[in-house]
Amino acid sequence: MREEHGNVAPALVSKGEDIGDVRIDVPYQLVNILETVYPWTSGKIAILTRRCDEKALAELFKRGLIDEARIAMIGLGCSKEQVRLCRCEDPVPTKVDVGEVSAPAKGDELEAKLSKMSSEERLKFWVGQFKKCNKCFACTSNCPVCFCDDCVLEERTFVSEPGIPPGMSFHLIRSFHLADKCIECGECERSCPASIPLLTLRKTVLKDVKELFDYTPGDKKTTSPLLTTLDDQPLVGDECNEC
Amino acid sequence: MMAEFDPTILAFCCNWCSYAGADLAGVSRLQMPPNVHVIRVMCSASVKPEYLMKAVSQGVDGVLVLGCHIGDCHYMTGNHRTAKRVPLVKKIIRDVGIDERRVRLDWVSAAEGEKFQKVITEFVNEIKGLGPNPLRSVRF
Amino acid sequence: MSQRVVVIGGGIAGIQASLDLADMGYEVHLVERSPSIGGRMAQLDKTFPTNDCSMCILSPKMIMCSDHENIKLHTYSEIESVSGEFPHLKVKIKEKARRIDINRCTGCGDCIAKCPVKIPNEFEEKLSTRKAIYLPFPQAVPRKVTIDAENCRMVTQKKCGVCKKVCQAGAVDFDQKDKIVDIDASAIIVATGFDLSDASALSQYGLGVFKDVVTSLQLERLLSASGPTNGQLVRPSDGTEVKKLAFVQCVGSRDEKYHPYCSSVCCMYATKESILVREHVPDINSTIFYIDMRATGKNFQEFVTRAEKNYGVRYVRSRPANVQSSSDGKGILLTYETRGLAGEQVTEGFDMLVLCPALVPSKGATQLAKLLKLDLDEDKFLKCTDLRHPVDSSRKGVLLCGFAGAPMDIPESVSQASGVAARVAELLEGGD
Amino acid sequence: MPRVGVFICHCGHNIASVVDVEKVAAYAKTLPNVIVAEHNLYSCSEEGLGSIKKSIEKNKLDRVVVAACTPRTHEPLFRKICEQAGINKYLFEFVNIREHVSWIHAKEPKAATEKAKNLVAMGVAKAALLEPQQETESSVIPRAVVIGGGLAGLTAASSLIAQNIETELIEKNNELGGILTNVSVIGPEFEDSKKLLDNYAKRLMGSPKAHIHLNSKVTAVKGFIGNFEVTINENGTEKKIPAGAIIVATGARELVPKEYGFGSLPGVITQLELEKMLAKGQVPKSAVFIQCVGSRQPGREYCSRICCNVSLKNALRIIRANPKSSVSILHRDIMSYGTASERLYREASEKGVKFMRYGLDSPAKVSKRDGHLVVDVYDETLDEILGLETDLVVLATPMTSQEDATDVGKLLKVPLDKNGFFLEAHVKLRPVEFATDGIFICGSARWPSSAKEVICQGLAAAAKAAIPIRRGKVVIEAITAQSDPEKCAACGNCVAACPYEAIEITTINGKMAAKVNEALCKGCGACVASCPNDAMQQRGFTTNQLSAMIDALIKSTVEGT
Repeated sequence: MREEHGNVAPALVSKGEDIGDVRIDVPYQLVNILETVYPWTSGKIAILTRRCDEKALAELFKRGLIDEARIAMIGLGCSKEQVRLCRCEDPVPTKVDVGEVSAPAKGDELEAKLSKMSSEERLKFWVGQFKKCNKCFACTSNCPVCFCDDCVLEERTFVSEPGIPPGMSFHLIRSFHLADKCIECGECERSCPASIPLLTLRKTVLKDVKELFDYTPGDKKTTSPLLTTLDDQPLVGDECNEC
Repeated sequence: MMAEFDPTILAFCCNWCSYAGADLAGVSRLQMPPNVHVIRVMCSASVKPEYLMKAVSQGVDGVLVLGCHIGDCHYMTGNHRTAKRVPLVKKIIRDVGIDERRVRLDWVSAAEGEKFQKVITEFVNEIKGLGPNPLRSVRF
Repeated sequence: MSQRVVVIGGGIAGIQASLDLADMGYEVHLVERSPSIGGRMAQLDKTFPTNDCSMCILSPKMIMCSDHENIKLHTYSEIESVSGEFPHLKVKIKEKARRIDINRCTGCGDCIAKCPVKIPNEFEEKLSTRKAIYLPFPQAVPRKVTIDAENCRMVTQKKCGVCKKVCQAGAVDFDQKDKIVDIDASAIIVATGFDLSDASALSQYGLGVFKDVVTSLQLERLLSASGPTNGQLVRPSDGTEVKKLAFVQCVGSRDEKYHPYCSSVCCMYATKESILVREHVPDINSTIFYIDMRATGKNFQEFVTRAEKNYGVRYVRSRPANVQSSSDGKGILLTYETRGLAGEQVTEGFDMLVLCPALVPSKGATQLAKLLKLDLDEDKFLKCTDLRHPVDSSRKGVLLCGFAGAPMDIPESVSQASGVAARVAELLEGGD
Repeated sequence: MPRVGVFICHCGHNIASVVDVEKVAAYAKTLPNVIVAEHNLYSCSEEGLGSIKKSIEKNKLDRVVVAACTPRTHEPLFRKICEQAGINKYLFEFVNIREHVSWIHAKEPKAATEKAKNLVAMGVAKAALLEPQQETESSVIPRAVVIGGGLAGLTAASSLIAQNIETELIEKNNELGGILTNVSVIGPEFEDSKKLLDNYAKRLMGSPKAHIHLNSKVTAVKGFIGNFEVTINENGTEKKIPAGAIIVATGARELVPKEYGFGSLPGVITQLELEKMLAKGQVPKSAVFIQCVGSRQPGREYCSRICCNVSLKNALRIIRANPKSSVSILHRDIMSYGTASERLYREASEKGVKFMRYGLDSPAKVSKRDGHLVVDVYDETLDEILGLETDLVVLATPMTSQEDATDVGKLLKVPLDKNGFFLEAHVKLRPVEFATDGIFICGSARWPSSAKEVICQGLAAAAKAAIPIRRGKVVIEAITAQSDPEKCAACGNCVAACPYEAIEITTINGKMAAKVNEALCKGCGACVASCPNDAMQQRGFTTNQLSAMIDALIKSTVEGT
């Protein structure tokens, strides 16, 4: 990272070149690096990785979408303030090269509040939120684990409402798509111009996945339960059989 | 007086077991409520979660996914995938405040005409109990 | 012109042989005595050791048979005569009069609903009734009704005719006559399967005397969701739920007085049924009385262990001596000897007794063997003369597969059925 | 614009007595793209079919919807009529208003009619989006490869040759015959095994279609049904064999026992060692057979099916050779299933073979006392331990899978069961097939089997392998999956979801994307549901077709109210 004109952007440094005054203390959207740097270079790339970036990369490695050999990770510990903003319960990277070691947050207050609501109230809340959506696709384009070029949600196959806001299915389908790979980085929520609490929705679904399959995305060794059979990986609880 | 709520229900049936089970229910003249509309697919594993999300979002009152019993799948392990996808769909719709009972997964074999009748009847009654899909009246 | 093969018997062996031969390009004429193909397997609820639903796996094969461009079904038909020598066999098939125009019948069943005659239902092992105009079972192939001339009032007494009145398709034809079809065949396959021997001949077990004594095939129907009780397992004498069930193995088999051989499949189907009853009545206790527990197939021993450990099935090595009625006439009392030095006679009460009778070559198979001039072995099964060609009968060009040759389970029958197709191809391609 | 014709069947009064077919037809006419909607008394009758055909021609229809009974039985019939009228048969859609409507809502004619209308609307919506499909045909190399030259492989190969099919037989040893080279008499038929093997040799050697590769091992397998390439290493030389079908007949082997002093006490031998002795004419004066050595016990639970019958056969050979010899069989259950084996059991009992049952908890003990082998066994009837003095103790151990079964399985991508035997496609109805098309299994590699069973299975595998070769082509129903490389993000979900390993991620037009091998695809659609970007589609069940059905249902119900 290098600071130029008051902005921080990835810096390309060739071998032997003086790396100069690079900044290694600021996180940068992983998706931008993966989209703007990775495909256009062939060498190894050093990336500042928060814990969530690390997990996002793990999800991409195991799908063969990013070559692990080409990535060097510089572990970046998030600040207390960042942890609070992300309600992050897993903030410390495997190796902290830069930044601080912060204590994890204690869950998401809104998520807790919603889970205690009646379904009518919850529906009212989410409908209210989703009505703000103007289908700008900032959530998908800033997501590090959303890897499709064109999103199916741009089409009318499953989201048939013609205008803005899109119907409920837009958000439900996106929730399902991310269920086994979301690493709670919060980019969707941060980039949402309508301030829909998307990270809360993500966290809620991840809880379900944990409960159903005892699985949390972010580990490159474990396969998503949605990609295995019952024989490969018996389900936790009895939810699997006949609901 | 308001007419009794007449739910609209969609069912995905796999070609080899549950569609055949539905046929057997028909051949055996087993009577059941007329709310369920069957879409035939080759395997319950081909039912995209997107269909369930779409149907529920657009106001369908209940969606059934019916497949072969575990172990009986014509495609060996197709229904294993269904067994994991549908419970997750249920959780996700519950998370946004839609009753998860509006989506149901069950297994009906080609010999289980009775079971088909039972599942349909139970499901229709359950959905009637839940009332109309609240999203019917929501216009985005 | 493609060569023709006549397959006799529309059970799973005959179906598989027909499908393989048809896929090889031969013209197959599948002759089945009853109104529908399917055979014994159609009557089974589930199959061991996977407890796969029997009809679910069989029905697609039946439909494939009727849809196959190279297969001609002759149901409700019998072999009238066979002359000539391989590879120029002349087969006369008698298509018995169904008294139904099968090109018109749609299988709707209106006629069945209106027919006033009720007779015991063979498919349901006489546990329920059917009409004189009937479909043997809902998944029948072809899905065409048949008038049972022996019991039809119009045929026997010229009274009634209600089926004709209600049939909108105009398919009923009381005057239809038997039809003889001549086929020039290159080869014949006999796949006539098995029947249950008459277990009432062993009077000590009380079949036909005590209501609560049934055969294993009757139990199979009682367990079937589409069976006479819709899958409810109740005591025939009073309709109460069965809590204690006993199976007796080798009823008339491994017994020199009746049938000296082993029927090969009873140990396993009794084990399967004892597991299945648990799904119907969770706290039921089953006991299997046996001589040797023959669990020789893939996953069979494991299946038996599972029955014992997980389903509480009690295996008792003993051949029960006799059955008596209990004092209140409900259920039965079974007397048997316990093992070991201290062996003693014990009498135990059960709600229901299931007999596993010797399985014998199907009715008419012996007569068919005579007609085809085939040798039988000492157990009355069709004789295979040479281990090198285990599907060859004693007559060249006439082959056999499945239970007609010896007792065997479904996978062995299916293997033989495919094997017989290869053997026919060998012979017709000029092999020895 | 598609031109859809809708044909509603009365099915006599089966449908018409409940569903108001005229109303349904009138409604169908109002649906988008519908040019004509008619109703027939019996659509499937010759008259009905004729009128459909006429209407197709007259109205220049290019899509047909029939609302009648179930597609499971009647779809082929209506598809045929479409073809006869010049429409691709995949442009036909079936709506079931009998089994799914009139028969199950007999007392609610109004609701049933409404439901039939909805279903017709759904069918029409799908039909409008149907596309003509060509069934894929692929050619078949007219050659079979049989792996294993034991009884199963020999039977399969000799049957294929007798059917005039070029066959390559691959045997890892330097002679054919497998386990039978050590067995002189085959039971329960008491057939001379040499005669049997010679007969096969004659058939194979005499045919220019047979190619025997001894000292050969399969090292690689590529391809799919009709187009395999099998690489073998024959005496150190690599050869590539193109083949249309492959038969696995690699057999099984006798378990070498650890129990009962085997290896340390002379005179304690395995069944196969006894076979070799008997083949040489060495007949013991006395013998004790111990059954289930190393099987039907925790750790190796299965019964290996043939050992009891082999012991019965050999006990009888000893006793027939010398009626005064003393032979005992210690067993847990005698597995002489069927007719011929049970006859052996009876004959053995009659001729004085002693049968003693032992329990898993009271196994026999073998020891040497005063220069004699002694077997101590608990007799249940006498409730005491008997000491049987004997020349020979024969341990009947189970057949186990071959050492290289796992390797062969990996090369062919076919599964093994928990005991290391090959796992067939379906234990009941597809005993000699693998789930992978074009690869077949027979003999004791699948499960220990008697000679007669092995021969039948060998023939069966030959029949299955012959079918595609004789037809010369493989036709694949047009319901296979297809991936749109433009949309595909190469995430690999579909690869993981496919039960048939039919999908791979590969480079298409310079882009990584999923590619379906149609020859392997069975059309289940599991990949479709796993694809996040809708790049994967199943022909005949595309997502836009099914979504259109959902939309149609919503339009005619939810939005209609």
